Amino acid sequence: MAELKFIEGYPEYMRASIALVERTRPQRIGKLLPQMTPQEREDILNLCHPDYAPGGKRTLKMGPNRGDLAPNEVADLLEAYPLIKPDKIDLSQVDYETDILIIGGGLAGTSAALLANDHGIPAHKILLTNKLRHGDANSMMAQGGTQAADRPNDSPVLHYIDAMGGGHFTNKPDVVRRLVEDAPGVIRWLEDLGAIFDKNDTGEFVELTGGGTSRKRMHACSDYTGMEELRVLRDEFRNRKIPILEFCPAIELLTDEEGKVAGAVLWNMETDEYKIVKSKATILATGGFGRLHIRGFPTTNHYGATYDGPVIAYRAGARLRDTDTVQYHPTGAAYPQQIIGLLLTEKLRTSGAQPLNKHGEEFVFPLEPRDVEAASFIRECYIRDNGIATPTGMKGIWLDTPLIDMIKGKGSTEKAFPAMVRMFKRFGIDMIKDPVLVFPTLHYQNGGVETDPQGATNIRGLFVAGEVSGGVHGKNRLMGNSTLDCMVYGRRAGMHSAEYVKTGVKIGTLGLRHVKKHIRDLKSSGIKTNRRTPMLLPDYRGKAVLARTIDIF
Amino acid sequence: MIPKIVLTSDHVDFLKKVSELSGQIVTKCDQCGTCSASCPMVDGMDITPSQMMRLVQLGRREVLESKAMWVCASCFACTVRCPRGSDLSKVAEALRQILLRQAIDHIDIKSIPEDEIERLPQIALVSGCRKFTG
Amino acid sequence: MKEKKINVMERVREASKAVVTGVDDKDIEHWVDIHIMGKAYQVPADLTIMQAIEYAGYRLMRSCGCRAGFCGACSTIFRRKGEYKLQGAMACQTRVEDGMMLVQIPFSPAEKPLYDIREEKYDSSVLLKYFPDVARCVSCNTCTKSCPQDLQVMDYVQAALKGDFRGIAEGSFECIQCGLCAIRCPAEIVQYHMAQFARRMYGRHGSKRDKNVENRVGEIKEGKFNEEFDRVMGLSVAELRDIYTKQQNTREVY
Amino acid sequence: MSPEQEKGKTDPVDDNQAKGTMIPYFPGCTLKTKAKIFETSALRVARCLGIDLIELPRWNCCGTVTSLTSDDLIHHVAPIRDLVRVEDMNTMGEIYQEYRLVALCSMCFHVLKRAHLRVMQNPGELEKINNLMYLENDYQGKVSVLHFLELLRDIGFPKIQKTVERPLAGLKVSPYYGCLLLRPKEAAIDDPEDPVILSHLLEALGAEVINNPFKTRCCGSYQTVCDKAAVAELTFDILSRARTEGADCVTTSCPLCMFNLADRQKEVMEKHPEFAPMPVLYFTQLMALAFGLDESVCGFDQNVVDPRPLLREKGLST
Repeated sequence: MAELKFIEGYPEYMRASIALVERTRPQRIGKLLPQMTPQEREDILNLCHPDYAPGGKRTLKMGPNRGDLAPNEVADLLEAYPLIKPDKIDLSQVDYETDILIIGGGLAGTSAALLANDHGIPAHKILLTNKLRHGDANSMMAQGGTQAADRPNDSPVLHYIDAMGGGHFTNKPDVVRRLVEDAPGVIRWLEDLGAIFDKNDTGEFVELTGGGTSRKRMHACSDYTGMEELRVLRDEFRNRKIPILEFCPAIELLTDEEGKVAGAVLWNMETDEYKIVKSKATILATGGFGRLHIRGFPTTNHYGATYDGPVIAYRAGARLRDTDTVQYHPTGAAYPQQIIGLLLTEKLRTSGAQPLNKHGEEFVFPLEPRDVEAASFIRECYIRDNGIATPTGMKGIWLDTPLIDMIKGKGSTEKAFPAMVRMFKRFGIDMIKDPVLVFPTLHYQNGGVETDPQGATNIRGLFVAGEVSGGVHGKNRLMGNSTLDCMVYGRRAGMHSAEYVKTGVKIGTLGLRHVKKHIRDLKSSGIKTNRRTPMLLPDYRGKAVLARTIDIF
Repeated sequence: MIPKIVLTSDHVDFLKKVSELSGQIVTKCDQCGTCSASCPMVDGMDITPSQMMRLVQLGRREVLESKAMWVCASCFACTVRCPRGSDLSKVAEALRQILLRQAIDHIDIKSIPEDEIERLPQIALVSGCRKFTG
Repeated sequence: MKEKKINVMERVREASKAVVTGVDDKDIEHWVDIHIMGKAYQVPADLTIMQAIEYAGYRLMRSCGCRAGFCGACSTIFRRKGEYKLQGAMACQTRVEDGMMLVQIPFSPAEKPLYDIREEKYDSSVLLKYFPDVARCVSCNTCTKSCPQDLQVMDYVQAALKGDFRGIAEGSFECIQCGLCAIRCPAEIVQYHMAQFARRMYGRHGSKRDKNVENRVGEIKEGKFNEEFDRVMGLSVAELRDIYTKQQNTREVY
Repeated sequence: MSPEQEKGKTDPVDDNQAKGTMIPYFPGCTLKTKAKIFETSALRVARCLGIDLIELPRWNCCGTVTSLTSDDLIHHVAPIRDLVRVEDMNTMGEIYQEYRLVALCSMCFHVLKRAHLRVMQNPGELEKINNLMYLENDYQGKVSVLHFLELLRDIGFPKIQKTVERPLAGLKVSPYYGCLLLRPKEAAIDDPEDPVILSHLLEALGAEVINNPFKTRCCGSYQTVCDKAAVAELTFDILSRARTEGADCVTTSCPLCMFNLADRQKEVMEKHPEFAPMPVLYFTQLMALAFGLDESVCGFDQNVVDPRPLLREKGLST
């Protein structure tokens, strides 16, 4: 193959298509295709959304959700052997005894710790444990914003209806109601703690809409929303001297004779030793599963998004929900290859960027719910063959970002999307001048451990918050509801676990009976597997190296 | 009897080092004492500025154990008055730097009481850091 | 039609496999030589530093986080071939180059002062109270030169000396707290901790508050929406879908 | 990020007023924090004299003290970077052919001026500094660093006298120079042993000048960080002598002298209970008073030792 010639970051051959985009641009400003009808939406989902396309899922053969559908990659992890041999773990020596154990240090876990502390649990009776560093979480990468219906023309009820509709009415209504009712309070809480949101001169929030969001209620901190929220909460957490363990993922939950969750087995990844935590309540806030690369999709998720939480909770008897759906974000980067899959926030589209095919034509309303938008991109690329091919063989859709400056004024892209502009600049592309290439990317775990309005699960002593939970978003989440979910349910789980502890919980003998049962069930269900889970981290080592690794130490 | 002054090679090395760092010909000093008489801080010093100069002339490293250079406020009174044209403030700075460059700080800014640090103006803290920390 | 769908998913899988399952040598045309902590490796030219380290066979635990330039875990310092300048970058956001010598900096040791943001006085003296080290800045600009986010770090440190909270907040807003500035600062200042404090101070005490959210919190507390919630939550899915569709059709756009 | 004004925004000059001669001006950290009255009063009196002091863009802390060893360059980078900004202002058209840089704080003046002198005498050092600051333009050496008092002297004390609306008649003021305006000689604005510039200014303002033999004696400077007792003794000596000579108050041009002479009176009184507090004022405050500017510009409420009872007694304040 001849050496590719590049012009301002793009291979020469793509420039022809960019010229078409530029040609149609003046006519497109302010003109959008109409939204799809509910029927059209359903049709396109069935046609080419990865969730609906056959071959990707199977029925769970064991556990509380036996009979439910789940993606193969998820089922593989749920129906696998534990990392530990239950009998080899010495439970008589407890390393940490605490009131509340929080597993996961993203927005949900951190919020939970703060609220547990606010509700009477002293800092030293809380323990937060984290697989990587505190703050290594999908929350950190949330760009778009946090929804809260606070404007006079909006109401929590409208927010409720949007969230239910976006989730195809499969969400748990009482859980959604708390989500939307707590939302303004969460924003005010963050402001109190010193988070800096985008505001106008009078101190009023600058708010935008999102896909499937009928009013402007997205509160953003440029495109570093999650980072600003999480670093503020983390700083507050550190000020309160709440104990924390980093690089110590939970690899199994512990239960007592009554089946209550009573702590966890942690694994210090750096020293290879296990630690036993005994706690009266446990909050699971482990996040999502992007790194499973379901159906081979690249992902926006951070390195540790490997579904550990549901895997260990499932063994302890926790019921999952909506395991069959996965959220693909319509606009992951498709070019250049170094950033494939990384998130290009939906806020780009709410700010005016339009998706276009290789002819520079619009083919979909830019702000359909995420699943519908993603499906239409896939259709355009692979069924209608109107995608733009990249040198590595991917196909993508143009996202016409130069429109943002044209609509909102010169300089507004740079002001509102510093992270995006910076990322493309690092690879030689100027997204203010040129469109960027996108393709759906694995983004969010819609379902998870079923929660109730208190953040409680079907197992006593086990609470959940954030992406690991199921029920809030039903089968599809709206933009700006994930950071919100993390904080609303992080706070709720923190608060209610504190109340639960204060009722005088007595933990019996620590045990791994549920893990032994899981092993028995695995065998009796006839599942053939050598896999051991939780997965903890993906492996991206080169194939040549992997072929020749030996384990000596 | 006049005692004999012996300069070992270590003494010479130290004299050279201070001379280089300060850029001053330390041996020019004829011990007239004008610097000591002009120094507003001399009351707080264990040795006077002219004694400090003498010790340096003799290459005596013990001068580094004295307080004098830390009490110096770099007011340059000695500088403008020295009849031999020596800049004593540069010699004091050289002595401070010899210690500071060995990572021996004279003050620990983190140990200044909070209420005092809130009172101090920026200018005091910045100059204190420059002169007393390496 | 059904067959076409399967085909689509297979094609998607095939197209993204390099970033999903690791690089396969047979697909690579261009290679570069790099030095990871002094050891030479040949890696595909099209990778980020992080992907190259993984390709070389390292399974990362430290020095790897979001893989998208937000979390600051993968701080890396390197020199290019023939260059004396020491560069700082995020491994996940920087392409490897032939002859690059690199090492990752997994952690920046720096104690964070403890404070209660709600109680602090919004005054310049508070910055020096918690961060007296700022007074040691010599304006050498090394921090700015080492910032992988291209922030004007020195300018915001200087803003701290001037007691300008807003200047710090704006100058440091995109800080990912990777610690490269603090690691390289000859005055041993911990810029990112100071900036975190100053941003919170500015957010809490220096900027105007939004009134709508305050009102709405009150309304919710008073139960203003309870009746409507009860009504909407009592509807069948079909009825709710109807309302939803109408609501979507009257949506605000830009 | 919201663009609204921060509380207590410090630029005190009303932009609606006519522009005079624009001269770059270096405030220094303390004038932006603990010595805001110095800046406020100076900018306003300058305007009364037809001068607009334009704050140097992106200025950084000068370092407050000059590094004195022969081999150290890094501590001269800060002041040279500031001087580069002055040259940048000219090339970017913010000002035209104006290479004067005015400082108010004695320490900033001293450091900026000595850095300029040093690199001018040592081109090799300048080259090294320019190399280290490779992201900036090279320093061409065009800047002339002035203390505000020098600028006033250039304007002419008779002109200043004409601007006076409320002569400070009967106010006995002892000028205090401290060290860094006068020493060493190459960076001095006046005779190191017998300076007169402040006396001339005060006379122009109509005040009665009280000579204090300690007017050039050090206040203890940065020793205030680690030995406040020693500094308090110096303050006691300087102020007691001023009082013996008949002064009502002392005036200074340095925020560190101000801190040591004024704030440290607390420590003086702990040691010497008989000591009566004495007001210490920036010379620009007295100028503002004499120019008939509003008391909010004079900022007397912000002086540690309140000068208002004294000023009322002298019929200079209501």
